[in-house]
Amino acid sequence: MRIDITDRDRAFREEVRAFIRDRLPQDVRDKVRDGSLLTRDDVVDWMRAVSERGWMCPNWPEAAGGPGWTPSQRFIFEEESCLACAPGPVPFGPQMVGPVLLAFGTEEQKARHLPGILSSGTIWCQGYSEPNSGSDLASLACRAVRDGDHYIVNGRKIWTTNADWADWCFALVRTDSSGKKQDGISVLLIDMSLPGVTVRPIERFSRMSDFNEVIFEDVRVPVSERIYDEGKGWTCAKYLLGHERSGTAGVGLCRQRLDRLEEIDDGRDPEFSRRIAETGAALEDLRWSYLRMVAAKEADDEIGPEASLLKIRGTEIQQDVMELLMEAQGYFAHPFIERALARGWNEPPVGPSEAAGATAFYFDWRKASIYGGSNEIQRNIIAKAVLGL
Amino acid sequence: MRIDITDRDRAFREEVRAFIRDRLPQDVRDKVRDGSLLTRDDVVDWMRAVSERGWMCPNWPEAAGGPGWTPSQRFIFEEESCLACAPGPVPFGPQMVGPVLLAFGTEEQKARHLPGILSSGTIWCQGYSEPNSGSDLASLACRAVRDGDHYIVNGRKIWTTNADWADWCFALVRTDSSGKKQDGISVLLIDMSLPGVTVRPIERFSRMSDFNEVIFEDVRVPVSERIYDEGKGWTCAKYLLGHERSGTAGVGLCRQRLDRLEEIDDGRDPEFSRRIAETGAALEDLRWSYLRMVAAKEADDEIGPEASLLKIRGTEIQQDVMELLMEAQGYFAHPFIERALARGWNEPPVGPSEAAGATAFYFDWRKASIYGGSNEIQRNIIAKAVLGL
Amino acid sequence: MDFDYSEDQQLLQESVQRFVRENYSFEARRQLVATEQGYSDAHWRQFAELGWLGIPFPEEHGGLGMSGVETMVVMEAIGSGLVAEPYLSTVVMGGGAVAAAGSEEQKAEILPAVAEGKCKLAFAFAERQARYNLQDVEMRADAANGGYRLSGMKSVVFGAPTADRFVVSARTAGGLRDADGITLFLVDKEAAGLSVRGYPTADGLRAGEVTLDNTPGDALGEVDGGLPTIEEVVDRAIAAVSAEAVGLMGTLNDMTLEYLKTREQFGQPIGRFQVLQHRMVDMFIAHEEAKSMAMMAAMRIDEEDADARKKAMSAAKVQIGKSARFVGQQSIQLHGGIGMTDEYAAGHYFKRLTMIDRSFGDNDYHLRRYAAL
Amino acid sequence: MDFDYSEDQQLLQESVQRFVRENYSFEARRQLVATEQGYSDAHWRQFAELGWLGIPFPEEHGGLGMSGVETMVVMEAIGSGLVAEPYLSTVVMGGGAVAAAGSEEQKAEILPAVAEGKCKLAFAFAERQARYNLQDVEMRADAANGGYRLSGMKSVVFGAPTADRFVVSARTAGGLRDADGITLFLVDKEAAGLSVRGYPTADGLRAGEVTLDNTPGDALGEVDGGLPTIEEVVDRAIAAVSAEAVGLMGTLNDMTLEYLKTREQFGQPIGRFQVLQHRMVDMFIAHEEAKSMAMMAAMRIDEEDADARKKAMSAAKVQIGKSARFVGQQSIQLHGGIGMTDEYAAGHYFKRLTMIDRSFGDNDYHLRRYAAL
Repeated sequence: MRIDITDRDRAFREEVRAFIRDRLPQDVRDKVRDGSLLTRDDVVDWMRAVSERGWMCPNWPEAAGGPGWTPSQRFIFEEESCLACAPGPVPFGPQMVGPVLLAFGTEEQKARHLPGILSSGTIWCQGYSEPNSGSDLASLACRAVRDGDHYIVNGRKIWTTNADWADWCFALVRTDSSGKKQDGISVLLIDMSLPGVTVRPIERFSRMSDFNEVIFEDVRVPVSERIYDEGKGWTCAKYLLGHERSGTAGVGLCRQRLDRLEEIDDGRDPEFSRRIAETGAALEDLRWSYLRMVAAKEADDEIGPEASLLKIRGTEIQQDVMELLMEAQGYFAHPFIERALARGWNEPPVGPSEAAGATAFYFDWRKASIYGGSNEIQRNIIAKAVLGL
Repeated sequence: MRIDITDRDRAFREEVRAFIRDRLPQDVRDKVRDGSLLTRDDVVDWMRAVSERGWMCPNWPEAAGGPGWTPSQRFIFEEESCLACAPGPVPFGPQMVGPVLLAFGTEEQKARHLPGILSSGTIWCQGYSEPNSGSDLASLACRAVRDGDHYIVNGRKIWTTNADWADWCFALVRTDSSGKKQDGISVLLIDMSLPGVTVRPIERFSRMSDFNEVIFEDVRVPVSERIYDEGKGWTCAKYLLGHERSGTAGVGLCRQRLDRLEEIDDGRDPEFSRRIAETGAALEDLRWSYLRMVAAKEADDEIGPEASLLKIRGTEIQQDVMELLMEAQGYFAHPFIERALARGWNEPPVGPSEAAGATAFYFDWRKASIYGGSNEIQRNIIAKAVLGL
Repeated sequence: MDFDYSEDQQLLQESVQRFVRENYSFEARRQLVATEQGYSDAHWRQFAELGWLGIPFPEEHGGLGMSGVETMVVMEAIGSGLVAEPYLSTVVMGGGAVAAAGSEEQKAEILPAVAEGKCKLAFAFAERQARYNLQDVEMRADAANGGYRLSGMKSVVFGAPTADRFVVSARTAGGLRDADGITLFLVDKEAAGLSVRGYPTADGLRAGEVTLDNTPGDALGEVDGGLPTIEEVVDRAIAAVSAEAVGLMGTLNDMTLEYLKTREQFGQPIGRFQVLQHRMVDMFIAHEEAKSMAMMAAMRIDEEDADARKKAMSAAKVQIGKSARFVGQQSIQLHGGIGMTDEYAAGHYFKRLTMIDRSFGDNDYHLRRYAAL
Repeated sequence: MDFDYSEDQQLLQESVQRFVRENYSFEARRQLVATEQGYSDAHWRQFAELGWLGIPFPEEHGGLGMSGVETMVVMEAIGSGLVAEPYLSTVVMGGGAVAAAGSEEQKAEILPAVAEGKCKLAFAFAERQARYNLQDVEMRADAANGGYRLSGMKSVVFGAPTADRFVVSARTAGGLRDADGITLFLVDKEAAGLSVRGYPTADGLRAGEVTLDNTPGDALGEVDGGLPTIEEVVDRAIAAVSAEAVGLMGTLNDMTLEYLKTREQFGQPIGRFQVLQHRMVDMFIAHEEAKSMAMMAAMRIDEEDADARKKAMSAAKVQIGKSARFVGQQSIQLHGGIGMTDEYAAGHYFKRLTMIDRSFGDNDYHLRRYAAL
């Protein structure tokens, strides 16, 4: 057991910093720092720059197009990206669909879909939740009925992040209703440009909007886009949920926001400084838990129920950080000029520059403990899988 | 709705203060203030003084020997008693057995037992929990088998507070095992001096000891000591649990301890001062909740599930106060000279005078969220009775 | 002690609750706050007709001469329906300042107009650098030609866009953050050099930045001695929003409990899961604790001893804030995805609760004040 | 980064765990701490034979020259069995001070004796008025006849009753709470004017008040420059008790989980109740978080940059303290009445966890230090 910061890691960190410095536009960086809304172009242009460098899919095996990084390098890249206020990628392709394709896809499917993910030419979303299937995901009802070489898909997906930006959707559908609810679920890759696919944004009370409703009406999806066996989709779904939960637990994002908080804090309220420190210590703990449980593992090690722990603590700390940032604004937490968060608004801000988005982000981040399996569901998973309760 | 501090209340408060000043021995007051252990005589002598004044049973109707106080007066008496560091009475007689006798007892039973409670000539304990019946109280197994004019009682009661001091025990026993577990429970009043009654102290890890195990071996209890109908004891038990939970939620005790904390606090650690203030504000809230839910009610109003709320918040705040008092000692939370808590120890203390007991009290007070129906059970009660969940 | 409403208080409560029931469906409220003005003139006229705009003012000035308890009754109902009219800024704060510090002439001129719904007020006390410190006043007022001229800026003035008159705190003597040397002024919205930059607030209400540039103002109350009035007015606001928060939490808890009983997952209502039951119990407890403190605040806001009043209001603000935060956050959590949407009411109640917590001093501020008194 | 134990570290771990398994049943521990001395000389000899008493010392002074990780391995096992021998006071703290600041002569004299089990040490740094402030030193040391004479009192000195030598901090220059002017001294237990008032601590261990009255002492390390060594030693203690706390929490969680699975109420194991399941999950998380910080502390305690080390140890202490408090309190709560009894082990683990939280700076202290660095 030892900390092992090699010269190679140091050099790599410099390389990442230089890359971001050279390639990340200043206006995008400013938006991320101030919490303004990003456009699809802001995000996708940056993803393409990362792809060009060959760094889009750090968790993939080198043979599949991954960069062949050590665990430390993967962590360094993520940390530096956050600290430099780079946009987070749309994660569904590189972090979710890719690994599932690598594990369960046919050679044809891999050949068809992996290149687009690696190049960021294709943006993905994930069709999981439905109006009546939230925590109880396996009760999903979206139907896919076989018709020759196609499935005819009908149903509604909800809370679909980035569906309005996406080219393809990784969807769980029901191909059989006769048995146990987990059986009879299949995975389909659905081209979002097919006839019958409708995307409707769902406004959040935070007035930020990347949730969508996706409606499938008689959408004809080729059978060749089914991953793994018919009725075995739950296996893929569980595999993917593990990958989704692991993420980076938001360590870099929180560190960047806490750095900003420390800048803002004038020390006039010692209790506020103490709470920043308290959150900093908790984040340090999360960082080491992440290093211990994820980063120190090899790329193909399975992440177990520890992922649930990181999801719980990660989202709790993220929410604490967002709350501190809002509280730091004092009365300037009140003004909310929706247009001020969008591109092209150039009136002088009301209050400090970070105040414009702080409250909306606080509100919005309440989603973090709900989505990707609510924190209550994560605790159920640990109770069962780790503690045997 | 109005605050209504009448001259009569002011005069009453003075009267209570004068009474305590005149009658409470200084050494007993010091022990309570420093958290030293009290002897049976310390407590019972004080109870007798209060009884002589006619104030032992403030919640009883005047006709039954209560002092005929208004709700404000009851509250004032309790508050002043705590603030003056008077010992709390052994509550089982005046607060529990008395009300149950008044509600369910025969005239003979009242005539036999109420005078001893009013005069504090008889001290009571409560035989409820058993080794296998904690939260699930109704599963109790202690058997009472009818034999002519007697029941023959066999079984074990556990966590029986003050059993070592008590003359009588108010016990739940099983008279029938054939039906639903709540049916078949009866209430017996058991003379602790009867043959076959054994009391064994249970040491707590805090090294304070007023828990006991009570063992009944072929104890012959006259049938005339059964309260209410055979098999209807659960009705009395539920009635009594309500009364037990209401108490005073420890408002006066916490106020007295917080006053001490404010004296100790030198302000060098602003965060510590802040936590004292935070607990003070929470206590103020509890005090008003108590006034609103209990003290403002007439003596014979039934206290509903609000009692669970007061029990939950009361014990949480008590535990916070005990923890602050321990933390205030810094390194002097460590020394633990068990003899220093008992009468007759006269070596110089290690550290500040209140340090000797602060840690033991912190440890000991963890019981508060367990006994009298754990706080988890109280939440179940509110969920069911108030929220209909 | 008496925690029951008098007959008059009950009638008032029924009347305000009826108004909310009949006018403040969530959909109606959404449409209202989406308008430019953000509230309804018709509602305001109705408030005037029902006498609510004169509740705390003396009868000789067109008011009802009622106590903090009646204000609590109104504010709780306002909270329960997320009412958007500027009652707090006009009646409680602006009107409270005039009633507390105004000369007989000023009271006679302004309070009846407020009570009749003809004049709206805003209390402009906060400044950008001040955070929650009421003594941190940079707005200057200079004596000129027997009057005063004010210059400076006030931030996040609730109700500013539609206020007819402003009560403005300014420094007439002393240094930054001195307790002495602050004076309150009445400033007309049409006064020279006054400009308002209005905006919506995160909870859908309206506020604004108020800039004064050599603007004439009439002193309200003692020159150099305005701080005690500011403190009193802010304390009145605390008592009022405490009651409002109780109303908000009441609706939010009802909504959440209903959701727990009807939303099914894993083949049963989610309210069958013990973890969610206990969470709901803690939300119930938080609401009950808030009620106790709102009642305490209502009964003690008219207290003469300013230190006792301040300590009581600080305790109330701290406890209300804790309850509001917990109930707000957990109501969203228990609703899951639907709770995050704009078309569902819960998020809007959560937003107003959050903004109350961000007003008139936060938890840290009031714990310090509580500890110091 | 590498979070796996080396082969040697694994062997060490197995050896300490075996010792605990074979010698530290809860009943054996109860009897041991009830004796006058409170621990076993035989165990101490065994520690010496197995090399554990020399783990952090240089090989040339009879030690094993190992890092913070090996100390972690030993301390975690010590925690898991509530081991009562004064390893922390002698090896980590007293030995740590000599190794950090001693002259070659002092090291050669003392460290081999410690490693062989022939000499026990105690680190006397805390004073009554000081709370957790390491600079608040009133103990005086005056130069006299080419040496020093110490007078004053040290409070709550862990391991004092059976220490052979004391490392004592005293003021040789500067005013109360000055960083400069503090010097460490070696003082023999037989030295004139030294007296120890020993007592048990709340966790069943032993400590004492140490009074010096014109007592001769040898300077250890730089005169007037002792503070950095004190800070280093206290940081080493923090890393050590962090590992100990992880061991304590591990046993406590195992015990509680087992209880949840076996205790039946309402016709089923209480571990079937979701509220208790989630509580246990949070205890599991608290333990895992503590593990992460204990490992971090072990890997960073030997860091050369003192500020970075201090900041890291403060973060560890804060997080370990939070975890310890939660796991300790909740393990008692979940056990119910049985958890309150003296004959059940849980309370004793809770007590030790609580006392760790009360040592070497509490949460407030370390958050301030963390924020300031």
